[in-house]
Amino acid sequence: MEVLPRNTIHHLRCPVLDVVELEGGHCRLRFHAPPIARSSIPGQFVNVRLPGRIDRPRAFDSYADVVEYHKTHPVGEAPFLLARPFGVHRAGADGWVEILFKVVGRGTRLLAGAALGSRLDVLGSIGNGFNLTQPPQTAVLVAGGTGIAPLYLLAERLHRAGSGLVVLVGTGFALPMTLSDSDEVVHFLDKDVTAVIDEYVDLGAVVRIATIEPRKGCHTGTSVDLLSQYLQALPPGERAGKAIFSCGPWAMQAAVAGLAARYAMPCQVLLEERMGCGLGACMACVCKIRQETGEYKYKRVCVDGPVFDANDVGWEARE
Amino acid sequence: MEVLPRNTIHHLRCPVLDVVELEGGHCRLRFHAPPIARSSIPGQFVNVRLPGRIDRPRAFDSYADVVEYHKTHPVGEAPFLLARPFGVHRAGADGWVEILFKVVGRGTRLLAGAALGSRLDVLGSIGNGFNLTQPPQTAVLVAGGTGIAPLYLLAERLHRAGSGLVVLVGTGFALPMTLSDSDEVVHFLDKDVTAVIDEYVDLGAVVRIATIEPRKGCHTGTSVDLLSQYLQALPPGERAGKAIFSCGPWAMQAAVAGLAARYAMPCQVLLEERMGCGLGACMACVCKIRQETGEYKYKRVCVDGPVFDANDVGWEARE
Amino acid sequence: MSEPKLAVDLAGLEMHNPLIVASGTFAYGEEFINVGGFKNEDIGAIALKGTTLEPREGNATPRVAETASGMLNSIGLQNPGADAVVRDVLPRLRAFDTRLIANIAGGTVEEYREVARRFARAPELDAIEVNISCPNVRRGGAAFGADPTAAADVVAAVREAWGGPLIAKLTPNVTDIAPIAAACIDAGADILSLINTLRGMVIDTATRRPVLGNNFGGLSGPAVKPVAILMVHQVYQIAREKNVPVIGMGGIAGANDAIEFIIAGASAFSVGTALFWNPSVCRQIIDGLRAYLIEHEIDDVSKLVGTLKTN
Amino acid sequence: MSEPKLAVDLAGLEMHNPLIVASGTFAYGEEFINVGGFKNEDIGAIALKGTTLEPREGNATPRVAETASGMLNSIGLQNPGADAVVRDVLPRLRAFDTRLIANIAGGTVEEYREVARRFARAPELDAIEVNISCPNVRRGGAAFGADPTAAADVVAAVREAWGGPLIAKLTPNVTDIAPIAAACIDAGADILSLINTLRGMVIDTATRRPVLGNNFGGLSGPAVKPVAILMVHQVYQIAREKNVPVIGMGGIAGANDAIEFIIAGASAFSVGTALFWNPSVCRQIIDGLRAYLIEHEIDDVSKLVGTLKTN
Ligand SMILES: Cc1cc2nc3c(=O)[nH]c(=O)nc-3n(C[C@H](O)[C@H](O)[C@H](O)COP(=O)(O)OP(=O)(O)OC[C@H]3O[C@@H](n4cnc5c(N)ncnc54)[C@H](O)[C@@H]3O)c2cc1C
Ligand SMILES: Cc1cc2nc3c(=O)[nH]c(=O)nc-3n(C[C@H](O)[C@H](O)[C@H](O)COP(=O)(O)OP(=O)(O)OC[C@H]3O[C@@H](n4cnc5c(N)ncnc54)[C@H](O)[C@@H]3O)c2cc1C
Ligand SMILES: Cc1cc2nc3c(=O)[nH]c(=O)nc-3n(C[C@H](O)[C@H](O)[C@H](O)COP(=O)(O)O)c2cc1C
Ligand SMILES: Cc1cc2nc3c(=O)[nH]c(=O)nc-3n(C[C@H](O)[C@H](O)[C@H](O)COP(=O)(O)O)c2cc1C
Ligand code: FES
Ligand code: FES
Repeated sequence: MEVLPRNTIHHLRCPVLDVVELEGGHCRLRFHAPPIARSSIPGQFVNVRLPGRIDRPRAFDSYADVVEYHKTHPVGEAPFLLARPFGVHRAGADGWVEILFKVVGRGTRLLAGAALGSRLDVLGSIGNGFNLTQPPQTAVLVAGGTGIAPLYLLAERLHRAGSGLVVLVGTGFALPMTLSDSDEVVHFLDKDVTAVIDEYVDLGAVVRIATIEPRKGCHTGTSVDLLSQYLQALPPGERAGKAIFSCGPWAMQAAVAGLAARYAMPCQVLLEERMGCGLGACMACVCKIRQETGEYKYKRVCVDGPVFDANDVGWEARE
Repeated sequence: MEVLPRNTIHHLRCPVLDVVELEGGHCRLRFHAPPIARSSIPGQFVNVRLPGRIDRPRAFDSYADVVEYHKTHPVGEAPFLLARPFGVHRAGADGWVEILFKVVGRGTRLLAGAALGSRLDVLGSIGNGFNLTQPPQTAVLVAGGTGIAPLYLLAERLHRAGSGLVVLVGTGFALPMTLSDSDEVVHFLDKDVTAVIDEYVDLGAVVRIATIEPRKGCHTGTSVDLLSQYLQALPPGERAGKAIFSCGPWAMQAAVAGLAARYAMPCQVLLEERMGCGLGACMACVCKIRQETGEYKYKRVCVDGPVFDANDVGWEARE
Repeated sequence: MSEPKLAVDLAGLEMHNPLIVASGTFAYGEEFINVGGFKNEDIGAIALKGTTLEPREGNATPRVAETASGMLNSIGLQNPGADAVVRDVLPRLRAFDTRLIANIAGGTVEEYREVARRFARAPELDAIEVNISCPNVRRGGAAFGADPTAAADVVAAVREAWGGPLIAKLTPNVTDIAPIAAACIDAGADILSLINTLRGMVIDTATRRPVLGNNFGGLSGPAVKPVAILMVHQVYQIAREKNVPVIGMGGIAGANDAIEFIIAGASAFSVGTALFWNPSVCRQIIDGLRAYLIEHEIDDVSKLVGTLKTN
Repeated sequence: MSEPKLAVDLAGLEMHNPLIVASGTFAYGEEFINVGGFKNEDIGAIALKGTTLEPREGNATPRVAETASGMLNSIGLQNPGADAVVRDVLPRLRAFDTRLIANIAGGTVEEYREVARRFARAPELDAIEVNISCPNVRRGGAAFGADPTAAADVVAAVREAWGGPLIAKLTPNVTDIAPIAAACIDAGADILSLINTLRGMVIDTATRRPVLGNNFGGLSGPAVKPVAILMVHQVYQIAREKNVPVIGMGGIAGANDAIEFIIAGASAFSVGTALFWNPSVCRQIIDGLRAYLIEHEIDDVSKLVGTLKTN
């Protein structure tokens, strides 16, 4: 897989334009960051921190400013928060960037509560995005949970590049997007499985959803089930020109990678790992990746990824 | 000095009713705390914390609530802030309490930025207030800087009890109260010294102000100068029935205590010391106080004070 | 699930729940009764303020300084002396429906023994905690707890004077806490508690002086929790072999923190600094602990102790 | 006042300002050049990632965990080995207008010596920092830096191989840091740096497993600053007698923190964890330091070093 040249990582203070609470503890947050909006490619991520309302280092305009600041501000006591990584969900020509996330801990909870107009500390865009040098005829997008978020930017760009889209989504109980029912039945699934996501349908995608708990219109099971049925139903001759793009939890992606290998389909996966710096400097976010020599070595998810070829990932190295 | 019985210390979450920025980096903050408003006596203080907007332990209504909370909230990571002590400045019959403070560090800065309606964590009222069992005919209130704040509640109560008031204030450069000019010249001062504080004048007080930098209507110097001139001008026969009440920085109060002793005037001082618990439990806030035996011993400012008889304080123990 | 059992028995120290208020953060226990929201029932035991043979004045002020997620203190063991505590304080504490643990300190082995002897006369007392972080005045001021032999000497001396549950409170300011824990057990400690504070300093850059009157002090609060959790885990490896329960502390500010300590190996836990910024924290911790046990279907808190599965 | 002098000379290590980026938080220095807001000129030196003789894989993930005002890391010295660094990395770093400090690690005294020997061949190098916090594989894994003799052995071995400025980086996980500092100086260290991370652990109460793949890790960030300040103050007492400068670090997140370290005795200081949450922090620190010097009418940062007046 060709590695794209690394771009500048912008460090910006970005005003929050909009925060929308969505079903199931999800949240869509839009902020203003023209250089990031301009340069983001699908699969890249931003590293976001919510500075305390008052308690934060800020840019200084003058020495006097610095002096005044340090008099009243014991900087070491600022609320400590490592940046949180989120895939770029959407980006607009007029300079906004959106992330879509689930509230799972302290950082996401703070972000979900960000006041409109308050400023986020954003580093981005980071990492190598999906390799789109040869857009496939049909892209099969497989998402587990919030894995749906970074895949949307990808779907948009692929659609623009003329690729057809198949979108297979697995979710715990709720999706942060608009669900509808479709009358069209797709050939590789039961006829009862009809739920679609409007945003993807608007891009002309074939969409199907799997849920763990039975739910009307959804396949009861996982996104891996959907993919498995899709691939099984796919005549071998039609595999060419199709490629899989996946994002979600490790175990799910390991299974996706297994299916891709079995059917000899190209597959790119967007990985998640706990990060220190998000800049390639601390070696925290590593993952075993196969080298040209065949050896597996720890590579950094933040700047060597987060997208890797599914074939290269040492899936068994982590449970 | 008689020690008043200790009251219950309420621990309340108090909505902020009003925050007003005043001259010279001062701030007046009003919050809703009926039990504290009802029970506060002059010289007592409240211990105030600004909980993080979201990141704070809160009261739970049910187990489910607790479970949910701890899932998403690593409590140990809540922004750490010891409570900040402030004298009760004013309190209203309808349950509000006001503090008046100067922004000097992190805690006061956070408080000054508190959003209306947000809740403060308040413990109060704490400590023994001023001993008012025998209100003097004339009370001489001496304030250094924000020492003016806790003395206002005292002035109100003394006024109600029929005491005459002389208020002598020293300030760095600005006062958080309404300044006016008076035509009346008080006998113990230059005729140019005419600045008064309206709030105290409304209580019938004779008020005069000293500033370090020359300023129109103010005595150039300190509140100790004003007191010294007042006492010097006072015919010895008129000392009876007068008492001094003081609040301000240590060095200023030591000087006030010295003058009180020289002129054999009763004098109560409100002391400040860095606190851990503000509840009498940690022994952080101590100060040398003379015992009945004549020996000086460390006493806790928070619950054994913050008001002490000026004669009992070991002034030289601290510079 | 029915109510999980919260009562614990630590080598004879029976508490109705595993929450102890930490020594030095609760004085002699009387202050918090004035505080609205604080409930006696919420605590299993009170570790009383560190007490020496003679009354002590303590250090110069300021005695506390706030730090990032923590605080430094240098109280310097201000206390009225063992006799006064036994005579005046303990009888008053009978009213408390909770266990009472004396926390004793000294400058020599003999002083520790003697303080323990005085406390041994108090019928109200349930346990003695030996604070071995104190400087040994005979050996240039190094802490007793910094050296296995000195630590054992202190514990053995107290053991002679006191037949009830004996807790050795370990200092974290050591290269390796394991041999010190082992030495304390061998010298007769029934229970180990840790951590005491980490040594630290804060400088006021305006005056270029240390903020604390005593220059340096002990760091406590959430900042130290990762250090404390690891040490509890290490000490538990040694203590469990000898059936010695561990009391964990350092930075507990909520139920989740307490649960971390229990999983790491603590049979009970202490809450100190958090009381200063949240006097209702004990209730919140006990409620949260109960909820956790119910959610994880654990019917007795003791079954959670030391359940850490290392990677 | 005119511009105060920020340039410092630490035993031959001449830097245009006293800010060093801490080892392990800046990789081999190339990553931050992509980051908007980060400026090469803002830093006096880069302490490169800890390097061993052979390439090392490092520890299992997760390798970091956030804590109250700090973080734990257990990177486990992932590095491509000394030869690769000397051959591939250092030449590329010539482009940087800043001093380069190799940070070396090993499991045996011989490994340290050999790593130093390899680095001694690199013309780009300005200093070697010896990370003595590494476990001594021959002695059951206790850190070299935990014992004065072992620490001295490592420093002496490196001293044989490297004639330039030699920094011994001390661990805070010791009972008494003073004798270790003294031993390092006697063994030939020109400069002392401290603190490395404090050992700690965080447990995920949902899974009852340590969050870190390696179970425990090193605590850094604002939480540890009070501990670091005190140790710098203690080490400075010893180092200044022997004219050995000290590099202070641990929790620096702003100018005021750096100034505290300088007052405590640090001639230079390192910034690590703060880079992760604020890549512009170096510029802010240097601006704030300059402003402080001007305000206090100090014309040379060196005059601020060790100006602490204890109470
Ligand atoms: C490249 C990348 C892209 C991502 N894109 C998205 C997205 O578009 N939408 C979304 O909802 N989530 C996304 N995630 C996961 C997201 O970063 C975590 O959910 C988030 O960091 C949790 O933070 P917290 O403070 O709420 O959780 P806590 O569990 O309190 O966080 C504690 C620490 O663990 C880290 N952490 C926790 N979970 C994860 C995780 N899954 N991956 C990496 N670090 C983690 C946090 O960053 C933090 O440092 C992405 C992760 C990566 C690495
Ligand atoms: C009984 C009492 C009554 C007070 N009443 C008032 C009042 O009415 N108005 C007012 O403006 N100020 C008053 N103060 C002082 C006020 O408490 C401090 O200005 C405030 O705590 C500073 O907090 P900070 O975080 O802004 O400052 P920082 O310097 O950042 O605080 C650091 C730590 O030091 C403590 N501290 C700093 N200055 C003082 C001080 N002077 N006294 C005690 N602790 C201090 C803080 O509480 C905190 O724990 C009173 C103090 C006491 C003890
Ligand atoms: C103000 C204060 C006073 C303390 N005094 C004592 C003491 O007298 N004896 C003792 O063994 N520990 C003492 N400690 C240590 C605590 O008991 C406890 O070990 C430590 O603070 C860590 O717990 P925490 O983080 O919950 O506060 C004191 C701690 C504080 C904050
Ligand atoms: C992710 C990470 C990796 C580190 N790696 C090393 C290392 O390789 N060698 C070393 O001597 N110190 C290493 N350290 C310690 C730092 O250099 C520094 O001593 C410590 O983090 C304290 O400073 P801080 O609080 O500013 O981060 C590392 C620290 C972190 C956070
Ligand atoms: S997070 Fe630091 S290298 Fe990736
Ligand atoms: S502040 Fe704790 S005793 Fe006064």
